[in-house]
Amino acid sequence: MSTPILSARDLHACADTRPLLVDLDIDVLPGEITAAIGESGSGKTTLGLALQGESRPGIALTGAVELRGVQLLGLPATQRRAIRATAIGYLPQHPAAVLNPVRRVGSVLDELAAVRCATSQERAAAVAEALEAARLDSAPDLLRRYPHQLSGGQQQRIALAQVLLGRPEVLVLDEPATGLDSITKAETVETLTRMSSRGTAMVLLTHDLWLARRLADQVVVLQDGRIVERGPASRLLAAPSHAHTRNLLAAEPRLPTTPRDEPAGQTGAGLSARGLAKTARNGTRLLDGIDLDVPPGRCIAVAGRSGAGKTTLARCLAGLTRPDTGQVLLDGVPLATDIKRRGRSKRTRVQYVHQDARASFDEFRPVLAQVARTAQLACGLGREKARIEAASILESLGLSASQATRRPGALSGGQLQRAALARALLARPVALICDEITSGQDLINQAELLDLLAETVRTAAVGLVLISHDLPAVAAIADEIHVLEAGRCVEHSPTQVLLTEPRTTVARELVDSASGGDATTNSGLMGREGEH
Amino acid sequence: GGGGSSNGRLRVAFPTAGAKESLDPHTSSLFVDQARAKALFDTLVGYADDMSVVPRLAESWEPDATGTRWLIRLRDARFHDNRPVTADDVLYSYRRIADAATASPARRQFAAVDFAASRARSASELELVLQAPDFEFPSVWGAPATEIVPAGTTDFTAPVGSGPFRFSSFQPGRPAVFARFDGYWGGPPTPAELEFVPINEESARVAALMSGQVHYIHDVSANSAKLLQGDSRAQLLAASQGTMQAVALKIDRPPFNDPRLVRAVLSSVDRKALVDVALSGHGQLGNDLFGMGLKYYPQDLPQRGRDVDLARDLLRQAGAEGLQFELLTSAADPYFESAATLIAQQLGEAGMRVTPRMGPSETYFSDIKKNGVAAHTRTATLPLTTFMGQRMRGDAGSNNYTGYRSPEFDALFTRALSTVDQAGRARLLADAQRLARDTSGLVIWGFSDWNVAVSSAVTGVRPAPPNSLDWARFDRAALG
Amino acid sequence: MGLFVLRRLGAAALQLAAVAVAVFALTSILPGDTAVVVLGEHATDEQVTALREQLGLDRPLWERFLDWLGSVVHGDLGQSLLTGEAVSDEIARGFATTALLTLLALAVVIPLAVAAGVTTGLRQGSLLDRVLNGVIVMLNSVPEFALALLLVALFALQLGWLPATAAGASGWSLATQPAVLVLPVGVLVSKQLCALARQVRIGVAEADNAEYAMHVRLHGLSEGKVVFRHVLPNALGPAVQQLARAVDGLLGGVVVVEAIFALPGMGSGFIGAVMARDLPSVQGYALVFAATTITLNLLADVTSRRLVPQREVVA
Amino acid sequence: MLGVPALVALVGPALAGPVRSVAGPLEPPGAEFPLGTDVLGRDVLALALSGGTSIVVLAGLSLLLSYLVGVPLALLVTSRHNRWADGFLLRVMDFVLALPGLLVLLVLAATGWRGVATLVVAIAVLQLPAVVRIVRSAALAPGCRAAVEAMMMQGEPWWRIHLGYVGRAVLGPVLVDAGNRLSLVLYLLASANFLGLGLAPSASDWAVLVERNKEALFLQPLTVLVPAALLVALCMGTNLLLDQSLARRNGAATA
Ligand SMILES: Nc1ncnc2c1ncn2[C@@H]1O[C@H](COP(=O)(O)OP(=O)(O)OP(=O)(O)O)[C@@H](O)[C@H]1O
Ligand SMILES: Nc1ncnc2c1ncn2[C@@H]1O[C@H](COP(=O)(O)OP(=O)(O)OP(=O)(O)O)[C@@H](O)[C@H]1O
Ligand SMILES: [Mg+2]
Ligand SMILES: [Mg+2]
Ligand code: NI
Repeated sequence: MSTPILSARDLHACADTRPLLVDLDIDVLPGEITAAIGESGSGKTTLGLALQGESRPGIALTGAVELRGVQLLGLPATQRRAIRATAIGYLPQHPAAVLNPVRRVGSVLDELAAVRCATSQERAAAVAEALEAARLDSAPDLLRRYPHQLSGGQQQRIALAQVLLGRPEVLVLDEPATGLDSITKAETVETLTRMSSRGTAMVLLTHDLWLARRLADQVVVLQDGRIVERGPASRLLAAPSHAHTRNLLAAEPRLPTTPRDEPAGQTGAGLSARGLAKTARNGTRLLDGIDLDVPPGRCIAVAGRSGAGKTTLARCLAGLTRPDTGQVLLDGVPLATDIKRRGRSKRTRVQYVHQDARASFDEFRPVLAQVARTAQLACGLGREKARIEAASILESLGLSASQATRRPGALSGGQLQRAALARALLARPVALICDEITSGQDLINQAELLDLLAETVRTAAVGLVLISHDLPAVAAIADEIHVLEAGRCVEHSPTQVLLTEPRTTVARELVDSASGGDATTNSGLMGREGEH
Repeated sequence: GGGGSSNGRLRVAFPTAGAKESLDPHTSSLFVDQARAKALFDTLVGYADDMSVVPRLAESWEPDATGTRWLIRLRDARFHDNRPVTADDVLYSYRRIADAATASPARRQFAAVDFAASRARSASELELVLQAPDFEFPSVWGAPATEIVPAGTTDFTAPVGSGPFRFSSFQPGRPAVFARFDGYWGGPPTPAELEFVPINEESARVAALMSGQVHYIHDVSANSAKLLQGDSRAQLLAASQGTMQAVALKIDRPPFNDPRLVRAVLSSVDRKALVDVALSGHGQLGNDLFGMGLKYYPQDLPQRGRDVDLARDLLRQAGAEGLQFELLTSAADPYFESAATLIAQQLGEAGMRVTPRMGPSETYFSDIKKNGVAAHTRTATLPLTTFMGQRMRGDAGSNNYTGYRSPEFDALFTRALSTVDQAGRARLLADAQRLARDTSGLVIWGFSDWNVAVSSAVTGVRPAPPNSLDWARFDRAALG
Repeated sequence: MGLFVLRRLGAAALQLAAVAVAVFALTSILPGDTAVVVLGEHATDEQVTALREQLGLDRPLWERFLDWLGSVVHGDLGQSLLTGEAVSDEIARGFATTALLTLLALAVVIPLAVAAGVTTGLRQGSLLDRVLNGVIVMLNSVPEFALALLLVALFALQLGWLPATAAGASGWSLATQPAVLVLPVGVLVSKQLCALARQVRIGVAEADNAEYAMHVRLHGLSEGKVVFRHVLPNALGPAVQQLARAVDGLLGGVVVVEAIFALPGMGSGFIGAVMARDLPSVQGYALVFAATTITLNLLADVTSRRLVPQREVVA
Repeated sequence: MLGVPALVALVGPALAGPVRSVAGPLEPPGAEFPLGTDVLGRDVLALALSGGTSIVVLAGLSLLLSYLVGVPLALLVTSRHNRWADGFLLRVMDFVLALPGLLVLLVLAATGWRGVATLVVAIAVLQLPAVVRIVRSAALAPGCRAAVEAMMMQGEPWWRIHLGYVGRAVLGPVLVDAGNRLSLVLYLLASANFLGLGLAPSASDWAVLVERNKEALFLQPLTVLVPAALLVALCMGTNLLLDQSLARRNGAATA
């Protein structure tokens, strides 16, 4: 076998005295895909950074990391950067943060292409290739947008395209599929496989077993910073030997097959939307005549491909984006379309959990304090009481007190998502809108989290809107699924009906790609993108 | 730079007032206007350093016995367009000055002239008739803004005069260039060209002089004077007793309608300290009289000194211990502010509480005519009789800053003017001044030097007090 | 954006009108009037009254204002009370000098501020940062006149390299004597540099820590491109506003520099007009100043909006 | 750096001798007057010692005033609760900015508003629009972060969001601006004095001293340079101190 291009020995990461990574040895070979799987908070992101010789502030790295025989750890930052710049491509877990908010995505791509390509034709070709590989159509309109004008999945794919532009020898991909719907995900897998077969080494950091199964040659399983098991993907994922791995695999959801009983919500109560429409400044139709009812005690799922308008709809409901026409009603009474014009008590009635959970936290204050603040404001609890309340709900979501008292920067992606959910739950909302909250969770956490949500919906009579492109996950608790396509609701039916007899192509594709897995890749759907 | 010297262009720097400037000699009140007028025009007489008159366009003159009818003979001089200067030109000029529509600063001085009776006897002989006797009348002919212009002139954009330089170019607030007038009655001037360069900031003028950008600078502060004295590139020309520095106490209103309080102020001012500090020693002690060193100035009076005890006594007598008033001052004159601070301190030592108050400089002198009870003021060199007639006489109106109204003074002054005998006149004028010194409310604490400077290459310019003939006179200047 | 600009232009017209009224009112509150100033120290009351009548100063204030407004609406700023010259001509003359100084100063100060801000911002806390910052702050806090005089003393009087003053030159013709402009521009730059450079610095320091900067750096983008294309655009918000203030200050006339170097610009022109209570001129200057201020604010705001495109979402 | 002027401003007045005219003007440094005398014959050392308090207090007050009003105002305007009112407020600010400050000060002087308090308020008001604009431009980006939306949904009152969260994000530009504005205000205070506003021309205030002794720059440099150096030290000290605290804050944030 060839020599490893990137290898880590005795890798140790410590925050204060707490170990985040313990005695890690990893070799990354050219043309091989190594997947590190593990539950949320197990140290995947920390590992990904460490393999580049980096660490988040407050974390100390020891051990050795060699890139093509050059020792990365211990080098001064500028030198280290220079060495790894051309060799390693890194797709971080929160791609939104790496996109420059004031630059059009196309011009940045062009600029990055210029690092390697001299002429403008070469550049254009390289950009087109990268976009193609990242499954983004190179529509000129898309390239002229600013990052905030892209959907979460589009941002992720732009970031991926940036990474691919560099034609690195090693790719470190941290949760590359969180923002992608199952169709796009399958297509992306295709690209990555092709790249790896051309000799690119990859490190895949993910909790997504499906992804690992489809992509990885080697798998390491992380638990609390330790490698508990490692081996070839085919063997390990099929027949795990370690208990932890078995747990992880067992939690994988399947589309439910039994129908669920329909609790009848009172009509007119809860959150509802009538005729929501929104057109972007540049003329793109983002939403088009959406009607939605979220009665208390019911869970409505909104599915659709990346860029279909799910987040836009959610933001309109929450009053964060002002629709051009249409109304949002709460218990039959119109709500102001701008949250600033909603009274304080009304604001807390509708809660929205951002797709990018990290961005929704104040980076300077401990997470616990921020979560507790909701309890204080919404329920009028005293400071101490609020803290206790917040700590307990965080605990139930799997966040220990010691984790919660840290600042957002020192939590993992999944942990932040859960904290954001906790914050929204504490407000005791009438309607709760969750935007892709399962995307950052490992399967164990995801199941727990969905249980908790289902529980809340039932006991606290909350109307829940679950936005996700992960049909298996939401199907578990959703009563009804709306399928969005290019800003329009193309189909909505009870969960079971939709899963079994999808009427539209989008719905069918979504169901197919989610249930079978293999079907999509072979079904010749490649190269398609949610049409907008 | 100093390239001007090679082609004989003398560059002189004056502060300007921007668009306010004009070449109309009869409306000019700024120094720069006066200096330009002096270059372009001429007056009947000029003032020597002591403000006695010396003949210019007027070759000679004589009054009749009553002092109301004056016969003036003109010399043979020509305007730039080669016309001779005639009695008609003079009459036209004086009529124009006396006309209210012209708004000339010299108008009041011609108020007593009976133009209906005055006439040109011949081209070179002129008879001016006065309504009241005035044996000091010739000093009016040399006052600023009394230049002779060709009869009929109304437009001064490219004026014609009889002065040593002829007009070349000018725009208000910008440089003015004049060329040598070879037909000048006093002989052709030395510089081929004369350029007036506007530089308002004093430090900029000094720097321009030292770096050779200009050859003459007008108005140098005491501190810069010190600096220039030690520099080989420039030469300081200081005319002592240039400008009277005084505080005007309004004696027509409380508190200074009580003469004891006026005397209290007079005796608590430390004139020596003021001259030393406020004028940096570049000046003379004042003796509460205008015109030190000028003709008719009573030299024999003892110097008034400081007597704080007396001041306290007077205050007590007047029941005004802790007397409180505001002393108006402004940046209109560079010495006012320092002086105000010092005077406030000195009067404080005698038990008065004085607050200096800054006023806007442009309207300062009109503001203090009506407002306040005490204000800094100054007066450039003038013939003594002009000063007494226009600033102290009861009919002087608002120009009498202190509100001094004394029939006794007026009578003495009028008698003096109608006295033929020079010595008798001097005696009467001295009496009038002595009277005013104690009661007029003017605290004349000093006389500041009048400083100009020339580059060391320049010769033919001498120190002279403002308004005198030799002040800002460039026809004899030579670039070495 | 277009609508935004249109709305702002409408507001600008109102603002200009408000400034005109306010300046008119303020100037007439000032004691004294043109007649007093023109006639000088020893004028008599009757002279003043006569001149006042002649200049029309005896008419009621509102009548004069309406007259003035009428002519402004027709594009005429009126005539100076002092000289009878058209106010627009007078302003145009000062404007030439001021504009020249402004352009030169900006041509120096903008690149310098960006360079200094970037250099120090990227190395926050280093020795270089501290030294450079110290110098920049010092240049700013040294009294302007002292700096100017010391420069003149050294470069003009001692070394003789540069002319001490403009001595009579003014307007665009100054461009033919570049040496004259070196020192004044130097002083102006030293005054304006601090605020700009330091705003750039803090912006760069904060934006340089952002992930997107690090990210493109890791893509092998040259440091120059990273800084100028990625860090700076995010760092410039406050600096742009500061730049607007700087240009505003420069165009509004730089009184001390104009005085010390004998450069007759708008600053001295305006002060002269105020001192002379020359209402039409004061109004003219005030209008021009207000118009530049408002235009600059508009430009700065448009730029600010461009620098924060994500604001669109909230709007 | 800040220590020297701060110390002088604090304890100087206690140590200073009389600040009256006691000798000839512009005497060079000597045994009696270690730093010489100024144009009014006052002891420069005594002046320098006693002249810090007023300038520090006055400049501090007017700066404080303008930021205390300006920062919340700007943040309020950025939060855009009421677009019409905010737009109006901004246009009013622009109007104040467009007013010639000189004219305002002159009118104050002419109408008898000569007090120090008036001056402090006037200067603060004249600085206000610029402060508002800077803060607003700095607050634009942080004001539309997801964190702000989250807080809004939490039911945080707007002032807590904007003063707390956004305020923190704009601290950098604001402190930089304040440091810069300090020197502006220092000299503005002194030049207002020449219009007859605020401090007396005879005040021993550092900035007034510098203006007052302008002419003596080359004759007795110490009269200008000593107070000027104290002012420069004050400005540099303040600015560098602000820099340090900002750097420390940033360090703390990333750590
Ligand atoms: N700066 C820090 N100081 C202390 N603890 C930290 C810090 N950064 C991360 N951690 C903790 O280290 C653990 C590992 O974090 P990491 O981000 O690597 O997890 P992850 O495996 O990527 O999880 P996820 O799938 O949720 O993204 C987490 O428990 C996190 O809370
Ligand atoms: N401000 C905007 N201007 C123009 N287009 C926008 C803007 N915001 C969003 N879009 C576009 O609108 C579409 C819908 O975006 P939205 O964020 O709602 O998608 P989404 O369904 O949430 O996708 P994802 O699953 O990737 O998060 C996308 O194609 C996006 O590019
Ligand atoms: Mg992670
Ligand atoms: Mg989305
Ligand atoms: Ni629907």
